[in-house]
Amino acid sequence: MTQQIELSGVNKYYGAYHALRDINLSIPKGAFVALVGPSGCGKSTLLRSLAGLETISSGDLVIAGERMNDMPPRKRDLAMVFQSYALYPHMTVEQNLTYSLRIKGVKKAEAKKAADEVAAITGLSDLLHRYPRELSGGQRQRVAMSRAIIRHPKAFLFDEPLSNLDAALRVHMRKEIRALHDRLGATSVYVTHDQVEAMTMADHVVIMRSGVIEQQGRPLDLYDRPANRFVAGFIGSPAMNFIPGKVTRNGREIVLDLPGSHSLAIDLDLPPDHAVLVGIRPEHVRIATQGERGFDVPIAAVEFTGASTFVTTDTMPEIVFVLNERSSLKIGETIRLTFAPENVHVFDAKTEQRLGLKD
Amino acid sequence: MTQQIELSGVNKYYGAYHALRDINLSIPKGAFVALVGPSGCGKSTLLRSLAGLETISSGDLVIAGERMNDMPPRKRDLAMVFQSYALYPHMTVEQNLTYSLRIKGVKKAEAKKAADEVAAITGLSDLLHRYPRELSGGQRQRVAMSRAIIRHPKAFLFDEPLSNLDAALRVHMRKEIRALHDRLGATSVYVTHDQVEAMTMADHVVIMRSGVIEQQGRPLDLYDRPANRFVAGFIGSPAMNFIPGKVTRNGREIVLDLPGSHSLAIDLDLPPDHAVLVGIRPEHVRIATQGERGFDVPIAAVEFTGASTFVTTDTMPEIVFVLNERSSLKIGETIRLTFAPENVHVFDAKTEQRLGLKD
Amino acid sequence: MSETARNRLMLAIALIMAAIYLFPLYWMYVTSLKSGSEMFANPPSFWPSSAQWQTFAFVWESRNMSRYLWNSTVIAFGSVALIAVLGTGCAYVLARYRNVWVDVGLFLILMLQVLPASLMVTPIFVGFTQVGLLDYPRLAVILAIAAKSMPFFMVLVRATFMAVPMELEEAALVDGNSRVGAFFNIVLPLARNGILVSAILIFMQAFGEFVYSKSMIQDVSLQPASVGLNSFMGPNTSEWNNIMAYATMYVTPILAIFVLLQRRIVSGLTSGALK
Amino acid sequence: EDVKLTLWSLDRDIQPAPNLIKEFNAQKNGIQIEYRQIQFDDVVSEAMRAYSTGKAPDIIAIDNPNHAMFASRKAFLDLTAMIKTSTVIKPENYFPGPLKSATWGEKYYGVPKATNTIALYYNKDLFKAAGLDPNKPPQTWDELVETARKLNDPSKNVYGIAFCAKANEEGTFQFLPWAQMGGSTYKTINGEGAVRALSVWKQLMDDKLTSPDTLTRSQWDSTATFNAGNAAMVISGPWEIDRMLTDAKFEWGTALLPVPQEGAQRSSAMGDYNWAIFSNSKHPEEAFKALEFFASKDATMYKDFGQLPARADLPVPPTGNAVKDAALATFLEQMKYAQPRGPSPEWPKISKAIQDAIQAALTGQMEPKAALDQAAAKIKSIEG
Amino acid sequence: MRRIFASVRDGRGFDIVLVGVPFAFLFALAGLPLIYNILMSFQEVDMFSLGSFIRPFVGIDNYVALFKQPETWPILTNTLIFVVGSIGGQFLIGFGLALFFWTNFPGASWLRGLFLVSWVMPGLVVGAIWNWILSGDFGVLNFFLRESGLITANIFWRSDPSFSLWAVVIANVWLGTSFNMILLSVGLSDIPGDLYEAADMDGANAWQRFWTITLPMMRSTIGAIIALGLIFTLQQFDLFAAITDGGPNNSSNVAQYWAWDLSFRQYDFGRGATISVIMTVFVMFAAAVYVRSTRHEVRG
Ligand SMILES: Nc1ncnc2c1ncn2[C@@H]1O[C@H](COP(=O)(O)OP(=O)(O)OP(=O)(O)O)[C@@H](O)[C@H]1O
Ligand SMILES: Nc1ncnc2c1ncn2[C@@H]1O[C@H](COP(=O)(O)OP(=O)(O)OP(=O)(O)O)[C@@H](O)[C@H]1O
Ligand SMILES: [Mg+2]
Ligand SMILES: [Mg+2]
Repeated sequence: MTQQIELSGVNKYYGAYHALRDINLSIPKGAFVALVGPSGCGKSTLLRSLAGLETISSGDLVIAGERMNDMPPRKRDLAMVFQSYALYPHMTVEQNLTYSLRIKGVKKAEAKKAADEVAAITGLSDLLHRYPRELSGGQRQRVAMSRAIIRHPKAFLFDEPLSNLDAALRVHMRKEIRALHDRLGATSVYVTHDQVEAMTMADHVVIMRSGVIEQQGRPLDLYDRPANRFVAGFIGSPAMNFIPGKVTRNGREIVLDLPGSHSLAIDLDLPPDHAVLVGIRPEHVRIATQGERGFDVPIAAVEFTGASTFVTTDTMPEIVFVLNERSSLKIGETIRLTFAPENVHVFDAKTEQRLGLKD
Repeated sequence: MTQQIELSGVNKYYGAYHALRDINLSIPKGAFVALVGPSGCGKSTLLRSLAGLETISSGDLVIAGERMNDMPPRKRDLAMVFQSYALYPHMTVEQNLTYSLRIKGVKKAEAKKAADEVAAITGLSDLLHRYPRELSGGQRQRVAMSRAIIRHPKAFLFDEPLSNLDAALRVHMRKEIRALHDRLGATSVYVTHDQVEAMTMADHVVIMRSGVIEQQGRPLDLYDRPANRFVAGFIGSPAMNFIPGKVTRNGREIVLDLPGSHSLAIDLDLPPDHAVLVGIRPEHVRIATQGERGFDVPIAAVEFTGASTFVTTDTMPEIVFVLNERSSLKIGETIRLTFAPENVHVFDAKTEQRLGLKD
Repeated sequence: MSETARNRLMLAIALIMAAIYLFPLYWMYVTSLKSGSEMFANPPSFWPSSAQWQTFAFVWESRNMSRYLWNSTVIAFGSVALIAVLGTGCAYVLARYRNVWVDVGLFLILMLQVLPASLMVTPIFVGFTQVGLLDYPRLAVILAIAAKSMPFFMVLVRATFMAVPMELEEAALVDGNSRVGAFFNIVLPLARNGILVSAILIFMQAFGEFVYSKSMIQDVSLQPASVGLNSFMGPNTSEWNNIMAYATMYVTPILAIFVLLQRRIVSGLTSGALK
Repeated sequence: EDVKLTLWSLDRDIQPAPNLIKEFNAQKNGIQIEYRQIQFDDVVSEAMRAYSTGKAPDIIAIDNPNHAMFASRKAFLDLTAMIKTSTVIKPENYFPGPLKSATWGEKYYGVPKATNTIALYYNKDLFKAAGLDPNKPPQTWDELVETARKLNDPSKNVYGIAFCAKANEEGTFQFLPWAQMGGSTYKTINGEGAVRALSVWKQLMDDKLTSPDTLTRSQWDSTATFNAGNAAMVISGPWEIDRMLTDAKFEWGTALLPVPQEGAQRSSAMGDYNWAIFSNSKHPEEAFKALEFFASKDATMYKDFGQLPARADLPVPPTGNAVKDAALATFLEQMKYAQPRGPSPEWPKISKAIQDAIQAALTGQMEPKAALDQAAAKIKSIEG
Repeated sequence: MRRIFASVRDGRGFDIVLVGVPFAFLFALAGLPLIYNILMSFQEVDMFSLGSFIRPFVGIDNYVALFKQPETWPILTNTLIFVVGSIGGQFLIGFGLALFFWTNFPGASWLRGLFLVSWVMPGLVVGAIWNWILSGDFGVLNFFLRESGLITANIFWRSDPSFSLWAVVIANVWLGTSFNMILLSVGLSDIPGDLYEAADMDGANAWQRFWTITLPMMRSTIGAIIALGLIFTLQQFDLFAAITDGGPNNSSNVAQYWAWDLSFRQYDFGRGATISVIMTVFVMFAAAVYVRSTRHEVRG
């Protein structure tokens, strides 16, 4: 597969602020890449650099085999959904949607048809003649979204395009976007804070922190083998629990720093007394069955989301786990928790890098 | 408990558009109310009406026992997070935060201290001297959030305050907001599209559609006994599955309109041949065990979110269910699904209202 | 206080203020209708004893006003066109960037405006003579007015461009527009209020321009109305009623057009239209 | 192909220049004149600008005190030789004052176009009302002040007298005759007579016998207050006669300017324009022909345009209007004493010094003597 | 060639063309005359040398002579008073009116438009009308003041040295108010409404909103208006000519009128130019202040 977008050694400064640090990323043609990371990590900046709205301070940006560092945005043939929408306030929804088509010289009737189609997908059909200031937040976001998908560009850049939509609409839009992406064979870069979105839509997930790419790979790979504590904690909701521990003298077990002195057998080659962090995802923690080994913890909070229940323990560090039924646990009650050693992730306490077999 | 906010018969028109229709709502002092509903249903409008930013067209708005219809916003002592942030572009983050304090005449040093505290909570400490235009989307949202929580108002109005934040930060902010709410004993109205947010933070959830309140009540009540199909489908993610069915001749069973001709025993008093919609939540659908009754369906899609797997069937209507483990189901494979009759919600096919025992 | 009561009160206050402010205009109108030295009556008469409507027809005919007004219009449109074409783009660039060159540019622009027309006219006259521009006197005046008023236009229009979010232009670029296209389709329409108001102000200024026209246009048939007005306004004039009639016919149409236009400009499409 | 001449003047359509040009062009004698009207304030600056860029007209009408400035720099053509051979323009036919203004260094650089001067107008009705003899206007400065005091009636908004002390050429124009009657000239502007003249003005101001606006009002506007009955007397020129005839709703008369004391020498201002030909004119002969034509029309100038020709040899024919004729007679008499301002190429600056002195004294910021001393010093340094 | 064209369409070239052409134009038609004037202030100039650049060079003689004149300092002081008084009056009244009309009661936009008369009326006519209004004996202003009992004796606005400058200031304020008002109205309408909403929620009353939102958000407009107002005020000429002629005794004389008087009444072009150079210093100061103020502007 050819590489559609290729970034090598890209840096970007805002004045003195180093917003992108040595970014290397290659996105194959037709891929759907999700870009995730904490707020302010540089996702929008990266997207804007791809679009040509920010000039990158150093490094190379190659799109479809051509170096694009200085190419004006319109020649890059990308469609972008802006995080802040950037709707044209002096145009109606319909005009906003068809703007790019009109520039290209598409006929009026044809543009109108395209607008109607897209509006049907995004549920804006009744609003085509409104001005942006007469729309609700979610409606504006849908206009921004529609404006991008009405085009058939080389690549789509989405900057949190669904953040203001309700769950049902979001599920619907997710499907539509992915379908469109597949139909056009376009390349998409998709910034999102929604774990489910990232995991279900993307072929490839890129995790950033403070302008650096921390890890990238297929969604489940990141989920199952996070390269470091940050990635492990960032992917998955509720987040992974981290428990400090220490390798035993014999180097074959980890003693967890938790009441009840739980220990885990490990399969790693670690020196004795090495300090580690043990990560365990909430869904892998369960209440021990009668007589099973485990550690006894008091309960600090029980939250019902409807389908599942999040339970938080009153320990240091606190442990969160998920129950798939309505539970009758009470705050203050002490329960015994356990988890399977094969579900555990081990990180170096100092470097916070994953410890494990080479892969 | 005294009613802090009371709306009776409130209507709001934007020109000819009827944005709020006969809203009756009373919010007790100290309550945390989540306002949910599809995009464009009038949530922001309701919030803005409470704030006094929109004059309501008819009806009464009473806050703390006083009729407030014509009271200017600043006399209502409410803090609001705007969906569009509405940050002051000519002020630094710190000035944005301390604006309301300075207006009140709080001393400089004190205001600065307050800003530092809030910034620490929202993770803006390093950004206090930036201008809004130099912030990322999420950072701006956090400033908007901080600007509200720095005050100690009678009530908070939050308009999707966390939509642009990553999961970890969102969980953190959720806790902080709720803690603040409890500490101040304030009343909060919170618009959100995040199901988990609504379910876990709120004491009371209000569901709107097209300017009408469809149902309100405690979160789990809404989840467990949705008043109509709309509410049932709106609350819960993935959404509830709806299967058309018909009451049998004898009036004691419902035949589902699904291959495999599944039927459910019912406990309702319905005339024979009555058309119904049967709702079943994804987490209540499971793969039948060997030999169990059920209906056989082909699989259309399997999506892994990490912790769970969403499976969609290739039927009309399609059925979504959730597996709590990594599944090896393949697209096209046929499986047998089943669910317990006690988890089923029954709605009238025509009125879409819940059918059931009076409660 | 109810909404309507408040509106009525505001309107009343506005009318009083307008009455005070418009007094000179009113005075122009009544004087044009007065006769002889009623002007100097003491105490002043606020209403003409017998309105002399024929003054208007007389002045229109005898002063050949249609020709003068035509010349004024040509000069005003020419100047506005030139200024708008050159000034808008420049103002846009000066609003778009924030660096030391912009500072220098703004500084120079203001500095170039320092001299009053009465002092500028000599060097410009000398220069135009040398390049032969005085053979096209109206063009010469248009150029001179443009040089004089362009800085004014640029500074004002720049301020309106400052209110247009950069992001909208970016959106247009991503939508496949060139810089040129984005400028015309997005930035310009959004800054339209300020540009139009500034252009109208320029138009009015050019319509009344006097110093350059007087010196550079020697052929009466090409002179604008301001020079025509001046030509019967020497130090020893007693035809104040005629002069005011002239001025009335000169001013009223533009004022009317402006009132209509600005209504649409300043109150239309605004109130948080951006963002 | 006709010779084309250009001519600039401030005359409006009812004044001589454009009409004479029309007549001249109608002769079709191979010369066509193109006319451009220029405003009073702009004549000199336009002329200079045009001259220095080689765009000067052939003929110009120039205000007499500015004539020397151009003549002294040879911007105007020396007409002495042409006048000598001319049958139409003869120096001896002109009043000496106007002729002098067109002369520089014993040579003629122009021809007087018209002339005027100032005298006293007074309101006979008000005289009667105040118990004064309407046929005995004041003769001396003291009488003038006394009469003004008697006529002054603030309760009826009537000032004793109106004149012009504005800080421009008009102020000088009105003041200089007073100074000259007192025995001073512009070169000795701080002479005793001039100081006394200024003291009289100051007294009129201080005693509110004249409107304070005298300081900023033009002669024309001052006279308007006389016409409206708000001033009992006014000092102004013959250009006012026609307006007064229509505007003044009372009986009025004219008198020679009062003198410092009985028997003192008379003097008067001398206004109006001279014709001149620019030295870089390509058609000096033809231009002079035009001037000859204009001079030939001097005889009917008053009748046609209400301006006085600067000619001693041409009687101004009676108009048939007794009031007008009486006024005219006064001005013709006054004309005999008219003296030009200057001539000096630096006249504008000299004039400015005099205006400054007048204003400083009348606003009370300097004593008349000190103000005039300062002006004299300035004039000395200007004349070098 | 193609590259240049592409750059003009899409890149820096676009900016450079947009700025370059007007600046070249301005340099030729406004810059050169300015230089001509500056040059003239160091030369001896008379009517014969107006047309050439090469003239006897006299160094700073013109400046020395100018500052020896007793009226120089008073006139410069007058200029300052005139500028500050006029701009202060125009701006405050203009802003007041703009805010007033901004409340948008029915009829507001019509009336606001009418206020532009002062901009449309020819300077000559405006001067003449103010001349009458301000005249001492039969002026309308005195008439009104007398009728309303504010004064007992007429004020000789034009001829009393202690009022004459203010007479012109009054007329000039009238003249400039509409310009201020209309442009401030445009500026006001560009402020996003949600900022006021946010401030309102934050408890700011109308007065506080004005100081904390309106004023700072209008910075670029206000900066532009004041800078231009200063320049207009420094060029105001018709009113002086029509109302006081700079008198009496220079009490209402200001630099620009004086420069004109020296150049075109006394034909001392060198000294006239010298004054205009001194005025340039005024403007330079103002321009520097303006440019500095643009640093705090907010881009939408
Ligand atoms: N100025 C206006 N003119 C006309 N219609 C408007 C105006 N403002 C809002 N609306 C309409 O009113 C309805 C309610 O808007 P509101 O902003 O309250 O929605 P919302 O529930 O907050 O939606 P979202 O979740 O998308 O923010 C929407 O359909 C919107 O299009
Ligand atoms: N103009 C600017 N000047 C200085 N810093 C800036 C500027 N623009 C952005 N930044 C900083 O650069 C960093 C990256 O910003 P960016 O918008 O790319 O974040 P993001 O990953 O999109 O975050 P979010 O999820 O909150 O939108 C942020 O820390 C932001 O504060
Ligand atoms: Mg972002
Ligand atoms: Mg909303």
